[in-house]
Amino acid sequence: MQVHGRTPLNIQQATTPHGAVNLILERCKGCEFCVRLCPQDVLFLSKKTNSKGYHFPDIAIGKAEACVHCEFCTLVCPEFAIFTTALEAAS
Amino acid sequence: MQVHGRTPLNIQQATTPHGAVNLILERCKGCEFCVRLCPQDVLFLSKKTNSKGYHFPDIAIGKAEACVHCEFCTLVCPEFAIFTTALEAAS
Amino acid sequence: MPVNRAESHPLDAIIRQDRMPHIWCPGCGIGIAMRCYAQAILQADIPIDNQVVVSGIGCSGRVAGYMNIDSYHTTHGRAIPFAAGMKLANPDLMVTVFSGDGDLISIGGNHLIHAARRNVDIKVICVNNFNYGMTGGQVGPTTPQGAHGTTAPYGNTELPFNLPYLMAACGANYLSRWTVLHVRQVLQDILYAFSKPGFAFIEILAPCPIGFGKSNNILNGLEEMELYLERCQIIRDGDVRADELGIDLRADNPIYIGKFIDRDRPPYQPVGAGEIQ
Amino acid sequence: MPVNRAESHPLDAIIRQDRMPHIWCPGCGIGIAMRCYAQAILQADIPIDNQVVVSGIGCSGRVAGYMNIDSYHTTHGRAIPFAAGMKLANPDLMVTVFSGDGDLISIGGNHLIHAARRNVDIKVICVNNFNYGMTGGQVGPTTPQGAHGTTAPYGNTELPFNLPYLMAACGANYLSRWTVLHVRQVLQDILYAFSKPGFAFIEILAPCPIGFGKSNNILNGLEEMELYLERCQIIRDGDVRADELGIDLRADNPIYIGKFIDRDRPPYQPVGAGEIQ
Amino acid sequence: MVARTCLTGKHFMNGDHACAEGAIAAGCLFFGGYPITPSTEIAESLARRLPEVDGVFIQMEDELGSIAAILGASAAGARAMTATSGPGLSLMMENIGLGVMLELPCVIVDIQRGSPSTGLPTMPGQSDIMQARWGSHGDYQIIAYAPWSPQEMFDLTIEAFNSSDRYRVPVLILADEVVGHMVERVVIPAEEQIERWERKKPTLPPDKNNGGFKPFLAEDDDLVPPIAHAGEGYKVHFTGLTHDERGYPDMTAQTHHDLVSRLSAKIKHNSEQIIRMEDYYLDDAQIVIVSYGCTARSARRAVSLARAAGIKVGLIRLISMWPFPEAFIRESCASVNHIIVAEMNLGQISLEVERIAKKPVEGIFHAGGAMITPQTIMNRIQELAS
Amino acid sequence: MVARTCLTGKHFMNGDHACAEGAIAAGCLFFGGYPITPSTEIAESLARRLPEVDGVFIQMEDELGSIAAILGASAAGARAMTATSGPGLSLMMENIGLGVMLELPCVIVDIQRGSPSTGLPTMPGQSDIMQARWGSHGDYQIIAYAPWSPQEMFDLTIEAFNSSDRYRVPVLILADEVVGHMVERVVIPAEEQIERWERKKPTLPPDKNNGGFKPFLAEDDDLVPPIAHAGEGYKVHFTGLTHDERGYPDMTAQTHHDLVSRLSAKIKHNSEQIIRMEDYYLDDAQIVIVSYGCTARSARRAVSLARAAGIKVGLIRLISMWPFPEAFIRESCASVNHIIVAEMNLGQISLEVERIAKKPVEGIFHAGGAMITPQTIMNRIQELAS
Amino acid sequence: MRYEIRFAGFGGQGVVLAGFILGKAAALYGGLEAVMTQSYGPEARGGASSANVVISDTAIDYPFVQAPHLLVALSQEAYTKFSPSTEVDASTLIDQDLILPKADDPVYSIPATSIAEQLGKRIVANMVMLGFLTTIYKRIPTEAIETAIKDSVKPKTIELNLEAFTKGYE
Amino acid sequence: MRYEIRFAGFGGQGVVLAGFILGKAAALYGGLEAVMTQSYGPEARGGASSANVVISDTAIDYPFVQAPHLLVALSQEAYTKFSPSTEVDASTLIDQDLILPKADDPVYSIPATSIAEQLGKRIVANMVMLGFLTTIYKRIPTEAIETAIKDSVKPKTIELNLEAFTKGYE
Ligand SMILES: Cc1ncc(C[n+]2csc(CCOP(=O)(O)OP(=O)(O)O)c2C)c(N)n1
Ligand SMILES: Cc1ncc(C[n+]2csc(CCOP(=O)(O)OP(=O)(O)O)c2C)c(N)n1
Ligand code: SF4
Ligand code: SF4
Ligand code: SF4
Ligand code: SF4
Ligand code: SF4
Ligand code: SF4
Ligand SMILES: [Mg+2]
Ligand SMILES: [Mg+2]
Repeated sequence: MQVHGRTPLNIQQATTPHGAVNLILERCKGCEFCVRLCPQDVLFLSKKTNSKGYHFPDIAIGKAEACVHCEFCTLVCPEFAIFTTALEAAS
Repeated sequence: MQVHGRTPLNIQQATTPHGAVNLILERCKGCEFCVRLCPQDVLFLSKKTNSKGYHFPDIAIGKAEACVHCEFCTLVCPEFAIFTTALEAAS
Repeated sequence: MPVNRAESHPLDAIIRQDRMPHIWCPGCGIGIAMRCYAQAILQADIPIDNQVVVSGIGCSGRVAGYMNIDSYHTTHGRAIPFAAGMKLANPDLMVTVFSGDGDLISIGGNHLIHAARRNVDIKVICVNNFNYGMTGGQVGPTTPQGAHGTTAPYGNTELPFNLPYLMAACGANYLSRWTVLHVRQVLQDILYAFSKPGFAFIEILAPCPIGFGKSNNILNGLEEMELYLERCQIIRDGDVRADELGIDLRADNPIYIGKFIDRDRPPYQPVGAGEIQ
Repeated sequence: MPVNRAESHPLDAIIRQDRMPHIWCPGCGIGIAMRCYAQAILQADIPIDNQVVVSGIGCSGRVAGYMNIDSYHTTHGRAIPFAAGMKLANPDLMVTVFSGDGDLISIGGNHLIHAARRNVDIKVICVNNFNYGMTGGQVGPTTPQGAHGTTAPYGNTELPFNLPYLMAACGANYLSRWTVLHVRQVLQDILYAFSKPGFAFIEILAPCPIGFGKSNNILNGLEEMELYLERCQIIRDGDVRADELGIDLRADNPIYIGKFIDRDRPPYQPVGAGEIQ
Repeated sequence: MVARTCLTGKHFMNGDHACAEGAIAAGCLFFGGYPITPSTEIAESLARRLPEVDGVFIQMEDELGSIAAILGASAAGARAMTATSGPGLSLMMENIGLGVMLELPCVIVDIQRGSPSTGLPTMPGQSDIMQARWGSHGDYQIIAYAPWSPQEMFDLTIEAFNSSDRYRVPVLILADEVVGHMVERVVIPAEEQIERWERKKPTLPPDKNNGGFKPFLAEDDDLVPPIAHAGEGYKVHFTGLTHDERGYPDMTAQTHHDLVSRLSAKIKHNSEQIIRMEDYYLDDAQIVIVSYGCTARSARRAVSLARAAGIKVGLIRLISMWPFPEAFIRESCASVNHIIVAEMNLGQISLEVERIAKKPVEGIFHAGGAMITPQTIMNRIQELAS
Repeated sequence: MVARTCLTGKHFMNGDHACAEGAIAAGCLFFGGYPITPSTEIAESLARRLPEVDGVFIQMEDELGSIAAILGASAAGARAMTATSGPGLSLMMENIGLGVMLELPCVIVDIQRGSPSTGLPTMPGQSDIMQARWGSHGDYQIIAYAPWSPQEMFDLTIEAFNSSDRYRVPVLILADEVVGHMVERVVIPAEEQIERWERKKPTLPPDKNNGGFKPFLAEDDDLVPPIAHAGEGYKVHFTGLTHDERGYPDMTAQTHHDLVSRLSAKIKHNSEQIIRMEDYYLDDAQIVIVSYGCTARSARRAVSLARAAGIKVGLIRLISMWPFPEAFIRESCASVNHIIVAEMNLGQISLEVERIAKKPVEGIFHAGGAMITPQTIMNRIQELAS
Repeated sequence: MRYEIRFAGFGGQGVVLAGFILGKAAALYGGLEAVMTQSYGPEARGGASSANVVISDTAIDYPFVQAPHLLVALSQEAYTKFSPSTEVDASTLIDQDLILPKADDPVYSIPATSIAEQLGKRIVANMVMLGFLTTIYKRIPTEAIETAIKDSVKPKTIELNLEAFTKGYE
Repeated sequence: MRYEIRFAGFGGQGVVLAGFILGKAAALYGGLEAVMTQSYGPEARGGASSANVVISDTAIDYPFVQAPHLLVALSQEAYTKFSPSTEVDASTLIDQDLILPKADDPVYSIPATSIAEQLGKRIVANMVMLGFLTTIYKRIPTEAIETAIKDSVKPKTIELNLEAFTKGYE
């Protein structure tokens, strides 16, 4: 994906090898699209809720480095809430 | 054609063999459809006009007995002006 | 030798003869189409009291005013939903919409496609004279590309609808096209549509010498009739692909006519008490 | 392990982020379709200032309110003629109509068929969620027969439009169907439509769990996404006859998706000074 | 399944549902509509209820189709109705004019929302009042009612059908979102207690009408001609063109003037029978409030408060909006010190009151979105009283 | 072919053609319409003329499409127009409301015919006056003019474009079939003599507007906000929903009231600049006639006849119909003995006059189809004078 | 002085053009005021069509012809229909080729159609009548009418029309 | 006496049903007047939803709740949003499983969700709250509410709902 928009402000670089998953917490409505459509099963729906009461995605156990930055989660999120950023080849 | 409408009032029986041509003079607008589409060339457009100024069809010279009562003139007259009636086998 | 002088016509019982002569111009084809309809009503096996005609606005829309049956001359483009309301409220009625191409396909296009989709049990007779006759020869959605009209003084740049294709795509149950030259076929076709439940669309090409003719060097009705005679080609369902049924009067293309679609989709029925679980 | 917390999104420049979160329900597919459109605008080779979005009324119609470009949220069913007026008045604009199935095909049906016929150079993105979401799940002209809705408590008796067929019959220049699961294809498709002069119609199937889903035992957006995953079959132009492209969600029929039509009709041009003889 | 024609009994229901039940109770057998907030529940109710009574529910492709369909159904003899809100009402305007011209009964329910344009779809307004009177081209008169409660949604829907049939004219129900959506007790009487006025029909069989039955010849004092429906054998002709008594187009200024004048006179001359209103404490009132619909609820409350505070204020609540109760307003306002009109718009009925009373009117106006509160009205009363 | 922008010179043309030439002279570059008698000649003229000046003529599928298309064209910056008659105007009502709400300039010409419904398509009427004011749902104000000659069809079409752009509001021309079809001398001035008021535009470039340019923030006394068009970089949002100054939906009663009130106030507060009228012999008049459009021609003739007969009668001819000249009517009617309103309808403007003058009004009404004659008016004058 | 003129005939005979030219001549080149009105609509398509011109030296308020001072009739039906509604002392001009006037009606007649046919085009009978009119109604100089003809008819037909007009008053 | 009650929570928690049943009980079986109103529209879909009931022994004119005497809150957001607008001396009832009240707010609390879950259906927490309400607002007999429940919920769920209601006031 080529994103021409301006670069998000506060992405804290994570340590996953290929992609880092980012979430604007309060935008999430817990639809689970990102969770269930991720080809790598990177995500799961948290038990926790945001202030609107929606469960949001989080990295599944053991999947901290599994994201391949395929961006499917980014593309199917109806809320402009989740997106991944490429990581320079780490590990 | 089977006509179920009431029988016209004042048809003077003519002497043509198969069909007699009848015209409600004042309805005719001189479109010439009956004239030009008659398969037997029975009709021609008169030089005379009705009170609205329209030329109307008349029996062409030598065609007094030529109508075969095919009713095409009846069917294509947009004015409900011309129609033919069957004649008992005369001549 | 003069033809016999008559004072009434065999069909006078079914037309409002007290309103004759009608307003249509000399050489106009609408009267012929109406004649076929009138005769079909007489010949059909349906009580005349159950026959209803609904028209929109236009020269063709004036037909409602000349038929001696229950007749409704509504607003421009709205004949179809009016007719649908009648039919659903009283299913015994045989409701025919008789109107023009502009009325049915331009302003009334939405109702036309939805009625065809629903397969509402009404019969639509559409007089297509390739223009808006009543208002003086403007182009419309049936005007062939390149033809002229009072609102297209430099020639029509738009492509017209291919009506049979459009109706087929909406799911029309019965679909045919004729011209006012094909009087016997039109008559039979209307009779057939009466006998067949569901939405029927019968397109009848007709000369409009004063509107379309005047702008396009067609001198009079007869000349347009002759054009039909030359160019029309009767086909049967499947002979020609739906997308080739459009009309282009400029080119030497044939004008296809005939019965294009004859399906048996169940007609629209509102939910009935019997169906409620 | 928590995902990173972000405060802005890569697409925030092209959406009106001050208006987020949007009003769409959890699991609604409209946001995904809008996302594809937003990204296409960023990726296309067209100055963003020339990009315009016009919507009608409905949940899908709210897209105009969320795109950070010149955006017009008009009246129910009238987005297409509004957009056509814009495009003709300023041909430099890239005008996209983004609206719902009800808006475009029910109340707006007449404008849709005429715009397709004229081949007006606008791009129509139609979110088809098989119902009127905004007003609470009523059935509409895209609701499959037998499905339920708040105005069809006993099941929908009407046949829906086969939209691709309808559009094809109108002469649409470019025609495709996807679902919101097919995000990459939708993106590419919008980009392609931008690059191609003439009328383009892109139908995007999307879950409406609160409207269509609720009446039809589709628990949430995800379940409808899974249905797409199972049933969708990508075809190419000609693989399947246009009259077989209708959608029947009840049966085990496939849902055909893909590019259905790609023609090169010249786009509508008003008569220009050059053409006057 | 037993057809439940009339849900006799007490209910707790909202105004939209009450309206639908009113239609069923009135014998409405045809609904053609298109969803629009805040009227949609009427359609939804009738989608469920009409099949139970063998009536027809059809969701049309748009409001243009809806109004045309109900006119068609009416021409075929059915009591027919549609329901909409402002934007849909605007789309119906052309064919409301057709209904007037063809003298076809039908009921059009407008649940008013914040307007103009799309405005506030889920919030109340009362700003279609003048539109109901003037929205179609040309001169005409219609009948309109403004219920103030779910109970009145039920009652006035029945009355609307009755007036529509009696006067052969489209009748509007100008409700508002508050009344449409609020839930209150609604008492539905026994079926036999529901009054039904039938359409005036031809007195002679089809073949006994010399020169054809005349569906536009008004021989009675009420100026309402009898109607024959499609399928009854009368071979009627109905046209939106200027027509003679037979129904045939007759394009002359004289016929036009006669026809259009009768269509208006038909409503004006019968206005005493048509007009419905209610008044409170008018006898000694020095201030009179005129209000209607949901706003009248606040007005009544304000009047109670003011009376409790010793202020001599009265209330006229309009139940029918059109024809306008000119005579009553003229008389009741003749000797008062102040006239207040409270309405959720920028001043519509107040124009009528001003014209009739020939006095300045104090308007309590709000463009819509929220009910005018009793406090707001009370404050104005106190200002005027002091 | 040379583009003939403005047909400077003297012509003998009918009102419809004069209107079309007025549009060309005003710089109208977009016409979207649908044929309807008696307005069709306007479309036909512009189909020929607009391509000559590189403007766009499009015949739409219906009037709903026509009004939407001209609003779109206007939003893209073009001066845009449509022309219709009563039935078409009824169909445009919803989107006229949109135009009001989006504050999009456009000109809508209504050549009035005998109404309601299909009525008398080829014969005159003046009965869409109230519809122009109230035909769309909700409260709003528009501007409308009523030309009385082909020359005024030309002049007022230009003025209509100017007012529309200046006040960001749809403007109607309420002509009638007589004026539309009668042929008279029309003088078209030189192009540079044609006044053109431009739309108020943003003062700052797109990126200099903090928080985004606000196309609905009226900072000037005239209450008219500046407009930015599509393609100018301002990323505007226009919605028919209740919106804030940025244009964003804001569904609160307060925002709604503020917005709708400003939209009305914008016209009312500028009414002195907008209103056009003409008066004859008012100074010593004991009888005042109010009239407009073609009827005012008969009224002027009647006044001449009456003056010749020594009767002190004056004439107010309304040139703009809306906003209504309340102050002027109030003053001019204050001390007269009789007020006559002559109009080709059953009494529309007479209601306004009655309301404002707070006096009974003598109506000379006719439902349409033929002009009210000078004799008819003269007769009434004589009755009143004696 | 207000002067009312009615041209009447069938559709296609050019009565509207004749009225238009006369009005234009008066209003643009004759220093007079003039209004032309005509009959419209489908009901007006068949049968009699008419063009009505009011000419005056002061502003014309009421634009319609009520009782013409001059009736120019080009068809029998038009003559029959309109001659009763003329002003007392009105003049009636007829094409004697097409109309048989009432016995007691003192009409001015001219064989307009024959003249036009001699010129090669039956359709210019209207211009012949217009020329004939100038011999009775003298308020508008023939030059004014000629100028109006020149800028109202198709360039190719100017000469023919002018010729017909001239034949009418010669 | 006019008494105003607001039920507030998320969509899906059944606050409208609770308000409806209470109003119905009052208006049909409690010999009182009652009006219920609710929030509508897409903007109301997410976030807090509310049902508002006005109960009175005389006719109710103004139908809306302005400052409730009783607030029944089923979510934190609803509590936060609506508790400031209550009447002075208003009572607030909360589901203590879902809401953490402000420190100084003397609320009545009940673990409605837990109770409902024990009954097997989380969704009937609304009925628990309704039962709980009757311990504070005593104007409507519990029998009236029970009758209202019976003819308002799906036949299959009557028992469950009644049980939850009973648990609420026990
Ligand atoms: C709402 C509305 N718009 C426009 C018109 C004007 N109008 C009358 S008939 C007509 C066109 C008719 O064309 P068509 O249906 O093809 O009939 P035809 O006259 O060609 O037979 C139009 C545009 C109208 N009466 N009502
Ligand atoms: C003239 C008019 N009629 C009806 C409505 C009510 N209305 C608003 S949105 C809508 C349907 C929207 O359906 P769709 O276009 O499919 O959009 P969705 O909400 O499903 O995305 C309707 C009927 C309206 N706003 N205006
Ligand atoms: S980018 Fe791909 S792999 Fe990574 S979380 Fe998203 S969907 Fe899963
Ligand atoms: S797709 Fe977006 S809204 Fe849905 S759960 Fe994931 S982050 Fe949340
Ligand atoms: S019936 Fe046939 S043969 Fe006889 S005149 Fe008519 S068309 Fe000719
Ligand atoms: S077809 Fe009819 S109208 Fe035409 S010329 Fe023959 S008789 Fe006359
Ligand atoms: S204008 Fe055309 S369609 Fe109308 S009557 Fe004349 S010829 Fe027929
Ligand atoms: S109602 Fe349906 S379409 Fe609308 S936002 Fe909710 S899920 Fe989406
Ligand atoms: Mg046509
Ligand atoms: Mg939808």
